[in-house]
Amino acid sequence: MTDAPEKSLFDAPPIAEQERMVEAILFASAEPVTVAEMAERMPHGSDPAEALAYLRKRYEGRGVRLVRVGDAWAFRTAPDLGFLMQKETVEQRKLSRAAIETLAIIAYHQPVTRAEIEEIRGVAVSRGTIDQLLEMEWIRFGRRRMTPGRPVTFVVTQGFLDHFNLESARDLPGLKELRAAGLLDNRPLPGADAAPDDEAEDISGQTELFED
Amino acid sequence: MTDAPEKSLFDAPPIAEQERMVEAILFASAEPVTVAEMAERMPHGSDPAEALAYLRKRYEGRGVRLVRVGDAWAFRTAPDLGFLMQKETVEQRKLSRAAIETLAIIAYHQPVTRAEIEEIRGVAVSRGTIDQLLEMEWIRFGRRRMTPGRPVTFVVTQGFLDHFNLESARDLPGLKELRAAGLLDNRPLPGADAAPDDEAEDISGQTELFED
Amino acid sequence: MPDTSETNLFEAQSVADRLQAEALIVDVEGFEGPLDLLLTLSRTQKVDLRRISVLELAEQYLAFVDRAKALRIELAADYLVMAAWLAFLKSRLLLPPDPAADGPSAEDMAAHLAFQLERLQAMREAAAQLMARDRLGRDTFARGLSEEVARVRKVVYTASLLDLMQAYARIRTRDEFRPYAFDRRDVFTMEQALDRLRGLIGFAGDWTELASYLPDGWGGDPKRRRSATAATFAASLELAKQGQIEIRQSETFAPISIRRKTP
Repeated sequence: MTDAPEKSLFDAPPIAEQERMVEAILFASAEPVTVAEMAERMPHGSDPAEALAYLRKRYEGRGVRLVRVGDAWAFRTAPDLGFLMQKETVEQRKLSRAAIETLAIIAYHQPVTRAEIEEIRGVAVSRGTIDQLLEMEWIRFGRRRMTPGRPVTFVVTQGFLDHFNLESARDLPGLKELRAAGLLDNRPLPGADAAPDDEAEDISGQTELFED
Repeated sequence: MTDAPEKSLFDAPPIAEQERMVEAILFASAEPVTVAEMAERMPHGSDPAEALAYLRKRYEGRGVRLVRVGDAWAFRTAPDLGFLMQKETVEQRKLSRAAIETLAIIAYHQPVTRAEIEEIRGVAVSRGTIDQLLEMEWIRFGRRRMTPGRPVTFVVTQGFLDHFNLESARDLPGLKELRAAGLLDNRPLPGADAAPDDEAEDISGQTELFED
Repeated sequence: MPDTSETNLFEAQSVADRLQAEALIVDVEGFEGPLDLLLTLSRTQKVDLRRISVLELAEQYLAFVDRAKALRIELAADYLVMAAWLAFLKSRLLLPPDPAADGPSAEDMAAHLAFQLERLQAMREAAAQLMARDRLGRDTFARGLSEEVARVRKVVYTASLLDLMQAYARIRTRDEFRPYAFDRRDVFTMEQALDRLRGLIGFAGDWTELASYLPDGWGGDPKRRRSATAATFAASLELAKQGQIEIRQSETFAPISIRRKTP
């Protein structure tokens, strides 16, 4: 063990061999694997990031593709071949309109508080909607907002990116246009500069009464 | 899709396309897939067996390979990369007190017999302790002692010296140096209130008996 | 939801109006709040949301609420709160601005409502685009036959030079003080050995090795073994002197055996 670091500088396998290793690791896993995890499993001195670049090229146009999911990588079948997979298709859980909209708002506005989601939709977000999205592991809690009451925020997960074939949250469709149009700004109601959060809280408090 | 069967007789996809299909099907399937099953899922007129032959060639020498399982086919990690499929977690543990004391005695008194170790420690040395140190390759058997019973002796190894950054066992600090470095616990045992320093001097004289 | 007696109220209206009204009424529970309703109403203006007439929208909304009231449909409170706010906004928009009034202008309020509608609409469209993407498990697929990564736990024992030296120092200092901390735990007295031998000798008819009379727990530790052996030997000599046992040894250093002396 003690002399490993010294040897490693010279003993990293050739890049073609590293490419094979990355290929095997990713092929074996159903979940995306991060570069750090690959490096941990490969011999010392390996450079999985470089190997990945070669590997991605190699699989271009094949029946399976190497895709990036956040800071991880995975093999996925090419989208044009989905019709072959009826057998594999998993029954997609039917999401309510409220859930779909809430998910989109979290993805485009993240990190976003519940009050902000309610402000955008103009209606209270039911607990079940958030719970469902959390359970599907498409959203998770982000940092607390440093405003009075320190509300929790929500952000989307790697599972969300994986499901919707997105490399990162920056690749959400139309994100740039929405931002340029100012539609992702958190613009408070004019004149309601005195604690807009409280107001939103009030409204949601009221509407809870009428839910379900 | 609905008109596919009519066109199929003439429109079997090019073999390169069939190869992609076979690749995707085998990748996504949880079980090995037979040629018949593939044919069922692919457009009419396809020849999965031929596509498989091409695909198998393509994966020769790669990190995964196409293997036959009974009369079905599946992707498997290349056998020489099996080591990547395990994640080694290294857990560092402190040596037990018995082991470290035994090791210290061997280092200071080598070559030393088991009976001598027991004599110095004042307790029996368990077989497990010696075995552990042998297994760690920190000690090894030395020459047999030329006394009745010809008991085996123990000495420390090069691995031991490497681990402790010693050039030789003679570099181990003596009792006086230990005391100078403040390592020797001068506190008298409970009930022993005689001047400890004088005693220690005496004893270090005594210990010469054990030195070689 | 509307029963026949309620739809009868609309009989005087044109069929088209009636259908539109029914659609609204039937859907009212399907609306996701007043903003959603406003967005639906705004579509009848057939203009870009940025150029929407908020005044017209406010009137449409208020008309909807009136019609719902006429049909005795219970509207949730937030729909009524929005109605009150829009009625207020409408009056502010119609009146000439009061230069002394505090707070945001009617135009600012109207602009904010238009922004909210546009933003909601944008999020709807984004959601639709998102759901239309190639999706894992529907269009793309993960590895079906995933291989588990075996976790191999390797234990590495470590010790520092300091540990080693401290251990050695500990052993040596323990030796130093041993004579002073006289330890009776490891001493087996001749009295104890005598008691033990007297109790046991009755059971042994034949020659038995003296070593087998050592007390339990005294055979391992060399110090304890020595003490017990010496005490037991001394006790056996004492018993032989008293004529209670016989002692024999085949040759020098051979095991010593004892047996009860038959009277």
